Amino acid sequence: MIDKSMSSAAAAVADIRDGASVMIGGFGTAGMPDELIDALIARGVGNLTIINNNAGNGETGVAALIKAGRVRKIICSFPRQSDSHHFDARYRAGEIELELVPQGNLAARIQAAGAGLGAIFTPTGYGTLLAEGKETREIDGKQYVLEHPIQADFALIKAHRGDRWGNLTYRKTARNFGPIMAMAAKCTIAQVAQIVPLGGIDPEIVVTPGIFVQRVVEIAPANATASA
Amino acid sequence: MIDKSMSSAAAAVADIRDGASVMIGGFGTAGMPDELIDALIARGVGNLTIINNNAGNGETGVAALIKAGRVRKIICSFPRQSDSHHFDARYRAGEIELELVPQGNLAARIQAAGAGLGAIFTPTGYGTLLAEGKETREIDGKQYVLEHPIQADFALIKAHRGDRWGNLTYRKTARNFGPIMAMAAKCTIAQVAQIVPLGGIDPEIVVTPGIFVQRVVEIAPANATASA
Amino acid sequence: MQRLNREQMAARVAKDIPEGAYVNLGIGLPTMVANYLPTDKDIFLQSENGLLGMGPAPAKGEEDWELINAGKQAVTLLTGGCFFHHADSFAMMRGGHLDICVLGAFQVSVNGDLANWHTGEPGAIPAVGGAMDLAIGAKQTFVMMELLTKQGQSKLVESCTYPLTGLACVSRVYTDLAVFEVGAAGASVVEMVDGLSLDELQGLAGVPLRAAEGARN
Amino acid sequence: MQRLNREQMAARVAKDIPEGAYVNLGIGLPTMVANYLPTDKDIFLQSENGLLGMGPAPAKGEEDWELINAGKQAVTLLTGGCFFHHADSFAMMRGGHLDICVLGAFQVSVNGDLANWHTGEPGAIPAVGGAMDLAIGAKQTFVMMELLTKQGQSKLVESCTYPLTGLACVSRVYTDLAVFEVGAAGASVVEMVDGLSLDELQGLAGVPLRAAEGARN
Repeated sequence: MIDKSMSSAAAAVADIRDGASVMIGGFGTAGMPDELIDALIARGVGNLTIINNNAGNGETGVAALIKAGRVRKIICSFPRQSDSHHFDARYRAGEIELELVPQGNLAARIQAAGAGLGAIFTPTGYGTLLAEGKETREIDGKQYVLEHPIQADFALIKAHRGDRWGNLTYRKTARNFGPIMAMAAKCTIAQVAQIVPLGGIDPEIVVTPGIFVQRVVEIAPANATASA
Repeated sequence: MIDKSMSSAAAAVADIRDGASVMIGGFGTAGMPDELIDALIARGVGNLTIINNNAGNGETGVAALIKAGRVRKIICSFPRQSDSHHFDARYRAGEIELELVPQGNLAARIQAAGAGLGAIFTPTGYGTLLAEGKETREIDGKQYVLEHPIQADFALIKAHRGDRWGNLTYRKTARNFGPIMAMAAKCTIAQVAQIVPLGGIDPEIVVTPGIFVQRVVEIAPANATASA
Repeated sequence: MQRLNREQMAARVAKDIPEGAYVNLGIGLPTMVANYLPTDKDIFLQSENGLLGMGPAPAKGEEDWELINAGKQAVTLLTGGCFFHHADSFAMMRGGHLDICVLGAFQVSVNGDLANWHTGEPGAIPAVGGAMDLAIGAKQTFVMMELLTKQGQSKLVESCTYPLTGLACVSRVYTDLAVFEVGAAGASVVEMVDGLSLDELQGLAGVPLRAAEGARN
Repeated sequence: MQRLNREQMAARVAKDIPEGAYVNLGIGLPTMVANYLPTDKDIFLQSENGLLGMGPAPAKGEEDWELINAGKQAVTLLTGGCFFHHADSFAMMRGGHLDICVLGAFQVSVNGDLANWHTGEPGAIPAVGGAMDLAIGAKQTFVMMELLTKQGQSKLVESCTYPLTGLACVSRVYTDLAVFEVGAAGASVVEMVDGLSLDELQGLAGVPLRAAEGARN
């Protein structure tokens, strides 16, 4: 019997090592897998490359990871926010490397990794600073920039319901990067509000098929960090 | 009030013109929009470029369209089947052009069109006849072939439920190419077993958001051609 | 002359959004446009974090922080709306499915180049979000901004000095003084606030302006 | 010596599929492997037309023609299975998520090139389906075929003469006479049917063969 459910967040992240690349779901705090990140912080490993849309908000999640000094590099689209002070400080101190990627390129590059493409010609960023030094090509009269896939050793994502085969559904806009990160990482770890018995999710409404998920850990919302 | 529902299949396809490119959903007969195709045949236009996984099965759907002599070119992955005699005859007579595309490249090129990519480096087909004359590139030690998006003037697809904004769900393996074709055509026409009131589809389980669908026509399964 | 205030600017943009349009309103000023869309028409607001059919803010105390917009504000979902992941969301823009996006700007050039993501100042931390995707992806990109900076410099320019967001992507510019069309043919004036002449506007804007066909004052 | 029949070949392949594996069985002969997978273990069968967790054929009369496999046969869905669209389905292969695919072949070369989609004969109508994607996408590609053609020619070859499906993609070849490993180091024999010697096999196969480490007869 295959059972991908883990007993705890700590057990789920126990093999994430120093220097790993880690995709983290979430757009702002919606979909941010706070408890998995807390477990990662508790593990004490550092030198991480983080892929997330933002560079942390407030004091939880990616912000807490940055505050703890565990992040060597972040790949994101929107680091500068009113509550991104932990990133700001580390960045200004030269302690964290930033690869700024337009949000659509970020999504497309993650999706390309999951789908096994070698590279994609994307319309976004042509003629801008963010395409400097990159190969460009005119195709059917339109200009494109060549971008490469972003893959990762791990993905930490927050879903809504999961089962022991790793099938997942999401809740509202907490879905965001979860489905595509699950496809792009070698090992995807999902925290879910509820693990249901096999068959508890209608096969028509599975958003992430279990093949893309290696571990599932139940973090009941009652225990979850308030995500305001 | 926006209402994308159409009164009939005939009304839904009334502006498909001679020489149009038309994506048609379905894998074999599952997901084949038979009634929309019948309406297209009844319209009498020809010289069509058809994009479908197959080149028709038996006497219905794409096979009927080919039999009627309306197809100038077909882009597909698997034309030769035990029941593809209408295609076989036209092809051997030199009356239909075939662009043979590996199924994964077909899906990826359709998805690329819907997503606005200019081209993709795909791993499939490298070193084979189907990549002859195409640009190749080694990326991270692996070989890729450059493939371009496939878009179309129209997509005819079969979904399960739809609403007046064009939101769609599918049924079992009839889903296949529907969601990606809907994204890749200028005008997507979906036949659905049932049109439900707005809100009748849970927002979490919409597979194709209405933005990708221009017309919806209800074809109750009782009236549908048997799809064996 | 009477400059439009921000609410009036938002109402003016809203007037140009037809029923049935799929629209993304950028964070900041453009978000206000939602308040002026007719409630008796189906206009589909998209938010790049994965929802279509975005409704107004929830009542105080009823916020669901897993139902937010791109500005991370709590929103609601209209009946008939739906959720999807980020790749599908950006396919909506980049694949040309979105009819209109409305963005703020630091500068717009007369040929439609947009600069709105980065001041280029040393020490500034850049953040781009979805601006570049929206700018080049939507069928029409509208900009909404005050015509002049606080220092009185025109933000409608011959050529942007700020780092670009996208090339030749803006079609209309809605300002507190006038509405412009921009593009390959340069800038033309669609309408001006009462009491402003084309000459005066030209003086303020500092770029060559034509009156658009059918322009009104 | 006793050649394996097709059922025995299918059973032999099934033995090498571990619990938890995500597996695609090609149309034709490989489909038979499903009949020999242990029913007390979770093995996930994928069908490229959009299902994971494929179950056995339904009872006669209970076919649902919207629930079919890649060979267009009616199938069932196991509890815990799910549906998805074609791009996600092929992402499973091409993105390297599928552990094993089992394919038939016209020829396999000793370095693992596969030819299984096209005879190359004039007048033949080519059809490729998902073969090229499976061949190069799965972590391991197994081939299942009779070693010799009806004319007695070896289908394990130095270099394929039929049009290729994929380069250096096959890792194991299951035949009626022996199981081979193929790859950069050439072909080696993992096991042979009773009563067959390596010399005899070598003679039939017509390509250089080594005994694999731990090979058994």
